[in-house]
Order: sequence, then structure tokens, then C-alpha cells
Amino acid sequence: MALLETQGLSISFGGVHAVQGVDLQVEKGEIFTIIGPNGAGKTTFFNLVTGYYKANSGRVIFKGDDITHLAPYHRTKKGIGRSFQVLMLFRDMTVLDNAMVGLHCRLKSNLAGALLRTSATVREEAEGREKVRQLLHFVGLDGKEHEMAKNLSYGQQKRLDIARALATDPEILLLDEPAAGLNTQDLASLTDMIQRIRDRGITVLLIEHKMDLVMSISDRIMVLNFGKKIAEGTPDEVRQNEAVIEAYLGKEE
Amino acid sequence: MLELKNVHTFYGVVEALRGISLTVNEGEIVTLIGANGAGKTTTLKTITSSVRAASGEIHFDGKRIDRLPEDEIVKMGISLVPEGRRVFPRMTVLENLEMGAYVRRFDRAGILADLKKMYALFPRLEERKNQRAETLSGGEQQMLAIARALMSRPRLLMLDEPSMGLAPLVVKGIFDIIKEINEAGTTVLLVEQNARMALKAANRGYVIRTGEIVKEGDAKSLTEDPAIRAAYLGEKVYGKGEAQ
Amino acid sequence: MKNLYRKYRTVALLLLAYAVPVLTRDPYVLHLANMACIFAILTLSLNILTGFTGQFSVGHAAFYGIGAYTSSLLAVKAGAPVWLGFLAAPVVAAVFGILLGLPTLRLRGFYLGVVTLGFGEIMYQVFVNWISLTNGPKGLTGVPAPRIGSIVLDTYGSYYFLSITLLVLTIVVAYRLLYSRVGRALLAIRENETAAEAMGINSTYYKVMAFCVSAALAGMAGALYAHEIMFVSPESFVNAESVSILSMMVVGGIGSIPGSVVGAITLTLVPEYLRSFGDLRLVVYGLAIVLMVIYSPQGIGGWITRVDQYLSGTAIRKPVRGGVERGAA
Amino acid sequence: MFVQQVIQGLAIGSVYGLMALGYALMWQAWAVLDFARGEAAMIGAFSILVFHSFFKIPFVAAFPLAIATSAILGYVIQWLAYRPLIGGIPINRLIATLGMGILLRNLARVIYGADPYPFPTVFGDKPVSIGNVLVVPQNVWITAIGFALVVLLRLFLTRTYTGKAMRAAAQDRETAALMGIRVKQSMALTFVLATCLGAIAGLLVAPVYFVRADMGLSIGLRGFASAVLGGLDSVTGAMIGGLLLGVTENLAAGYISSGYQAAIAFSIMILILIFRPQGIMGRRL
Repeated sequence: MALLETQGLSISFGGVHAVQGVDLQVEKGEIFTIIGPNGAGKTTFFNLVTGYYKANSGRVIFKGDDITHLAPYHRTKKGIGRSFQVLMLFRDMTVLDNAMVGLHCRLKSNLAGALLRTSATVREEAEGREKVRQLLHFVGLDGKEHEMAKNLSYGQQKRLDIARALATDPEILLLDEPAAGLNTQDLASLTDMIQRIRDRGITVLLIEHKMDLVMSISDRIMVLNFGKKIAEGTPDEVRQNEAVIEAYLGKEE
Repeated sequence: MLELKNVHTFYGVVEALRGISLTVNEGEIVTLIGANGAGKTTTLKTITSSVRAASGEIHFDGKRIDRLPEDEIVKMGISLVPEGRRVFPRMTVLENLEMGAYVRRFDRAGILADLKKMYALFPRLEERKNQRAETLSGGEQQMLAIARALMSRPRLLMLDEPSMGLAPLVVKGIFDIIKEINEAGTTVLLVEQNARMALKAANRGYVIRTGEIVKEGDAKSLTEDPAIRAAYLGEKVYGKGEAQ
Repeated sequence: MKNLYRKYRTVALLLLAYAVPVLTRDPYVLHLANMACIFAILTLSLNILTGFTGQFSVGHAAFYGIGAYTSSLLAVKAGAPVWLGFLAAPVVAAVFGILLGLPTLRLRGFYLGVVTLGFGEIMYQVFVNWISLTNGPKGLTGVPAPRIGSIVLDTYGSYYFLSITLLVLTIVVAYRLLYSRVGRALLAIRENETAAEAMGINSTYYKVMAFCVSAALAGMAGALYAHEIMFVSPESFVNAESVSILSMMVVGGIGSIPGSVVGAITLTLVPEYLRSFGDLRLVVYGLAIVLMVIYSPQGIGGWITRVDQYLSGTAIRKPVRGGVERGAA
Repeated sequence: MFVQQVIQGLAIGSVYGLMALGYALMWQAWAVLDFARGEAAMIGAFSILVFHSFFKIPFVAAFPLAIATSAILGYVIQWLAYRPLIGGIPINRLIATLGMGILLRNLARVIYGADPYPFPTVFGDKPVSIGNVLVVPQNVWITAIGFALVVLLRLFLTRTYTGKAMRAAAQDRETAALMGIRVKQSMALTFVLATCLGAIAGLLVAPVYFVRADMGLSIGLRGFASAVLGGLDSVTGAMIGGLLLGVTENLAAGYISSGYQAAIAFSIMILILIFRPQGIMGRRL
């Protein structure tokens, strides 16, 4: 059984078919990448999987459960984590708190616990902070815990975005163009980080434009164009696919 | 005609441009290619003064323009077709075109003549001139955005990713129009992610990566450059960990 | 020195706050001190909703009024003990808070603001027109003073101890809320609701909760007010009063707890002492607000944070700052 | 009775509509909910009071003078308090408008005092019976002027380059600048226009109600409610929202209770918003 599956997923905006009948199966433990020209529907597809858009038709199945109609926060609880193409950090909160928010759905303390400062709450907070510190270390943000998110460099903000998503303890992590705007050095560490994330047992679903990155780390690739899947396969298969060359990679005449 | 000398631009803490220098000569089609987030759009925005350069100089027709307000730049004859088309959604096609001619709004006769020209170039726009722009298809919106930019009678037309989100056939149509416009005497600076299409249309090209120009040359030599073929044309066989 | 400051700043402030009735016996000043406490509670309650959670409320005086009327009516018409009123006021206000919070399911930003504005206006009209219950514009007289054992808190000085205690309680609630899982969720919603949802936060739930907590505190302030003045009338709960609370929050600093308190005290006291200037003082007041957002958008809270950082020689653990989500515009 | 209530409602409703137009313009161009909008009506009403009642200038001449005064004040206000906040976070703009409202209201109180001033009727307040319906001429005038202004505004926004540039700048500031439109100027002009509309609303109601320093509060609140009701992004919607609120208020006062007039109107508004969050003529976001 595939970890994440979509069946005939479709959505249109004002007559434009942004995503059209996309079938996808992501297996546990792989790095699966979606490529395609700008505007091909990749981010829209992500938003369908994470619940930000409601599909016109089709289903999203995660761990065998139909989650097509679940709210985004509910999907996160079930184990779908995501990063954003345009950074959506909590800019006026500290790095530590950004990551702590990621931990939200794995903690239990409620309003009463917070106001009364029960020992359970205090313990949970301490454990949570420890866990988050480890994650910040994992993405290489040690020593930045008390910085405001907005004061980080762009590359660091991107890493915090990933750390925050990891804090939700996902089984599958959706990364939307994590490499965009990164310099060479950050790019190298990102490539490494994605592989280390997979090594933690987390499945990775990636949208990316940087072809060298995509080709080097993906197990499988799906190519979208005009909201439709035009190809799927290993990097080598995709690279030689006529339709892909025509639509995306470009063809020599 | 247009010259950027060591231009640096910041977005907050991010240094988006790290010393860009490039030239566009009269009558050319020059393309600026690069990946997402490399600084292509910022370069254009810096030229139009939407974003101020932190340092460096920009000259147009020998005049320094990097301290001019945006409307002066348009009046000097530089026009930008923004990324994502950005037509005014709740204005009609005709009104969009009129906005393109805003800086010469008192030249009624000239505008009427230009409208005729645009309708000749893009017959679809005439059919839909009284429709709201948001009801147009993506390709039609791109045509409208180009026509709108031409309405200011620019001598330099800059286009930011005109192929974005459009079907290959439509893209081909757009590129044919760009060549046509160029042959009619307008200089073109074309920013593209679709490197192959762009290099095919252009005379010369620049490759931008993380805010720096990493390569320049005539279109043919760039097309044949193995590193570019690997990075932007997706041809080389990639080994693991070869990410640059 | 710095260690000394860090260790004793809270204690010193508390001592000073409780010493006010010892330092002065002027009933007018003590009445103002009570009012300052009441407005500080109101400002904090609004800050929890707007400053922490990013939800507009332009009708906060309605909760204040609901609290005041609940507790007064219980005492005057039902003859219930005063303390029951103090308990019922926040509960009733909280129920209205939840009701008003529910539209956040569908409404954002200013559209929500309109609903709160309309709510404020509706409640005012209810206070004015439900004469059989509220006595209408003439107001309810004879609201009794609370008593503790045999001590009746019927002087401004003795009542002040109740006011300051409830204010301290509110401050503790605000801090504990803020530095908790719940508080982080609220801040995350303010900063970016889309991203908050991606972190598994049920934003509707937390927004309604913020409305509930905020309304409850405002309701409590209402009860505190009613038993201090011993009289309630609709004029104390007009929309202009909501605007004053909003102004106190802004001058104090949106999202800042000490700022809320100082902002409320400042804007309660300063206009009083400028009474001789007549309406001109309110012109200055308006101008001050405009200048504040243009030149010092972080408000007094921003200054306090800086002074505190300087005195204690630390970076503040978690300055809470910023505004309502961008989408609100 | 019903027809009369409706006619009266249409008159006050078109005043609300004019206020609502101001809110809609400000919303579109400045992305702000302008709490000082009602003060434009106050400025208009006091201007006409000064020119007409104090300086004894005939109404026809005092009318344009009052509008010109309001326009100038509007420009100064936006330059002082609004323009510095264009790039900032929205709540700061909102607060600035709150502060400006307090400032203007109390400035008027300092200058004119808190007492209401009567204003002579200009359009005639003796009811004329048409068939079996009694019609007050000034209500007809107010409605007619309200409608005429909406038509004029629409023409301005759709037929002139300046108007179209204002719409373009409101829809997409960045791209408008690419067209060579001076966006800040265009925004200032929108502000002035909104202020003039508010001022006209104020001087239209001056003969009906008293002129007082805090008149902006209630008229502003209702104008705002109308704008939201109609949909903040539609000129026609704003007017329809105003008329709807005016008529509802009058019917509620006539048939249910005059005391709950506003409460009923606002309840309806809240209900409409909950079921149609984008307003009657508004578009889904």
C-alpha cells in the first residue's frame, strides 16, 4: 500500500484546469519529486494534498484513509508536514518558538494547564524544548534559538521552515521549492539535509526546479504540465521522455 | 542603449543582486536566463526603479536613470511586461491598453492609432476589448500584457517570463510576436526560465545565478556551452551529489 | 546592580502598586487609580484578542457593559451576593464572546471588525432600550459595594485593593497564556494563519478561545467598574469607549503586556489632569495616537522593553511584537 | 405609511450610500478601514454652516465652497497622517485613522462647541401630497443628488484617464507604477474624492438634522455598515448597501421600535455578512 495516494485529483479556478485527474502513489521511504514548468499546477497539487484547496473531484488517500475532506490542521496531525514556497515563518516570534509551534499538535497542554501551570504542563514544555533544540541542531540552526525569525538570513529562514515542519513529526514531508534562491553553499547542505531527512524514515515529496538537485536525489519523478501528469519514472526515464523534453526540458531542433 | 554597471540590490537582509553588469544594444534581443530566485526579476525591477539599487549605476541612452522615479523611466521609453502578466483584472481589455498609454494620455489621436496597431497584432484582443481582463485565458492575458506595454511606445521592451504557465504552442506564438516586435524596431530584454526558447529567439544572452552574472555570450555559444546545457537545458547525465 | 534589578523588579513594582492607598488619601486620586486598574484589565483583554491573536475587535466596550450589567442586575434586582456577580460577569461575557467568535469561521480582518462594531452598537441599544431590565438611559443606581468578612469595600481606598488584585491576576493570566502552547498557537495565528494550520493548529478553535478569554476578562472589568461607581448607565459602554480601549492598547504597544498596563494608566490619568484644557486635550490625544503609530509604532511597550533590557543587562526572552496579519488589510 | 417610510429611508439611505462610497474608495485604494471617514461629513456640514449661516453666502455658492474646503482639508489630512503609513502594517493605518477621527471631532468641538447647530432648510420640509402619499421635497432632493453623484462618480471612474488610473492603482499598485501612474498622487486624489463625497453627505443631512461636532460618529458608522453590506469593492454595491440600510432602519423604526432602529439594522448586517461574507455585490475573495 502506498503511503500517499491521489486518485483523479482535479481542481479548476475560473475555468482553468489547474490540476487535472492526477494519479500519484508515493511509497514509504522514497524521495519523490514533482517537476514541471511554472504554472503547471505543482503548488496547487501540494495545496490539494495538504487541504488548502478543496478538490473538485478525486481523492487523497493517506495511510489507507480517505483524507480528501479533512481540514489542513487535521492532515498535519495525521502526519503530513509541509514547507512553503514563499516563506511563511512566524516572523515576529523567536526561532525556538517557531519550531515549538511546529510541535503544537504533538503536545497536549490546554488553557487550564497553561493558566494553572500544572506540573504536567511544565514538564511537557521542557521536553518539547529539548526535542526542538535537537531539530534546530539537525538543520544547523544551533545558537539561533532566541533570534527573531525575521532576523535570520534567507538560507537560515529556509532551514527554520524545514525544522518547523519536521517538528510536526510528519511521516511524509512536502517541500515546495526548498532550493529557490539559495546560494551554492546552502544548496549543498540542503541536498544533504533532504537525504538525512529520508534517513530518519520520513518520506519526502518534493517540488523543485533545480534539475541537478532533482536528478541527483530523487527516487522517482512525476512531470506535470498544464495540470496533467505527462510522465512518471526514475530520473533517467524522465530525462529521456519525449513529452518531457518537449514541454519542460526543451528540445533541440 | 541600456547599461547596468555593478548593480547591487537588497531585499531587507537578502542581497538579491550582487553586482550585475550587462548591456543591451539598440535593436537586439538580449536574454537573461537563470533559475527561480536567481535575481532575474529583481534585475528588471531595479531597471524600472520599483526597487532601488543600493549601489552601482544604470544608464539608458547615455543618461543615468537609477535615481529617476518610475514614471520618468516609462516616459524615457522603457516598458516592462511583468511576471505573471499582472493585467488589471477588473478593467476591460481596452482600459488595460489605455493604462499602458497613460504617460501619453493627451495624445488622443496617437493612442487611437496605436490601439488599431495592437488589434492588428493581436486580433483576439479586439474581439474581447470590452471584456474584463480577468475573464481572458492565460495566453490572451499575456498578449494583453505585451500590448499594454507597447502602448507607451517603448524603445526598450522588457519581458519577465512571458512563457510562464502557457502551453508550448501558445509560447511559440508569443515568441513569434516578440520577434516581430523586435523586427519592427523595438529593442527587447527577455528574462526567461525556459532557456532553450529564450536562447533561440535572442541574439545574446546572460546567465544569472544567485544574483551574479556567471556567463555571457552570443546565443549560439551559450546554447552549446556544456555547463549551461547541463544546468538549464537538462541534458547531461547527473551523478549523485553533483549539485552545484 | 543588574542582578538586584532582575531579582526584585517584580516585587518592587508590586509593593509600589499596593502602596498607592498609603501614599495618598485623596479620594479623587484613588478613584482614578481604580479606573486605571479597570482600563488596564480592559486593555490587556483586548490585547489578548488583537495583540496576541490578531483578531480585530472594535466593540470591546460591549463585553465590559455586559459584565457591568450582569453583576449589577444580580445584586440590585435579584439581591444576589456581590461576589456571585463578580463570578457571573465574566461567565456571561464569555458566552457572548464565544458567540461573537463564531463568525471568525467565515470572516477575517476588517469584516470581523465590522461584526464587533455592530455588536457594540447593538448591545448599547439594548442597554438603552430594555428599560424594564436596565432602567434605560437613567441607569441602575444602588449597586452595592462588596464586602470581605466584616470589611465593606465602600471607600475608593479599600476598593483599590480589590482592583489591583484583579489587575495582577489578569497580568498573570496574560503572561501564563502567552508563554504556553496555547499562547504560541495564538501568536502563530496572528503571524500567519495559513502556516499555523500547517502546524496542526485548529485556528477556529483558538480564535474562539481568544474571544472567550478576552470577553471574560472584559466582563470582569465591567463588574469591577459597576461596584466601584455603584451605578451603571449605557453611556459608559458606547462605541467611543471601545475606541479608547483600542487607543490605550496602541499607545501601550500592540502585543505588549507591560505596555498595556502603562498605556491604560497613561491614557486614564493624562486626560484627567489636562481637564482644564477642555476639549483641546482630546485633540492632543488624537494627535498623540497619530504621531505614535507613525514615529513609534511599538508604543510605550517598546520603550519599556528597551529600558528593561538595559537595566537587567539581558535580551528579553521573548518580546512579543508586531501587528495583525497582513491579510487583514 | 409604508411608502412614506420607504421614501424617507431612500433619502437617508442615499446619504449613507455617499458615505459608503467613501469607505469603498478608501478600502480599494488604501486598503484601510477609515475610522475618520465620518468626520468628512462633519467637515462638510460645518463648512456649509460657516459659509451659508454665518457668512450669509447663498446656498448655491456656499455648496461648492464647502466642498472645496473639504477637499483641501482632505488633502492635508492624508498628507499628514495617512501617507507616512502607506508601506506599514495595516493595523497602524487603522489606528492612525482612529486617532485622526478623535483629533478632528474634538477640534470641531473646540472651535464650534459641543452644542448642536440648527441649519435652515434649503430644499423645503413642507410635505407635498402626491396621490395619497405625503412627500417631503428635501427627501426627494437628497435622493436625487445622491443618485446623480453615483452616476457622475461612475462616469469619472470609467471615462477619464484620471479615474481609470485611480482604479488601476487600487487594483495593482506595483503594476500601475509600471504604467507611469504616480501611485501616491493617485491615492491622495482618491482620498480627496472620498472626503468630498463624505462632505456632500454631511451637508445634505445638515438641513435635516442638527450640525454637531460628533455627528460623524453615527453617520460614519452607518456609512461603513452600508459599504460592508454592499461589498467593499463595488461602487454600485456601496450605494445599494446605503439604500438598504436606510430603508431597513426606517421600516424598523416605523413598524417595530424606533429605539431599536440601529440594533435591527446592525443585526441584519451581521446576518448578511455571516451568510455572504463578501457583501451583496462583492466578489468572493
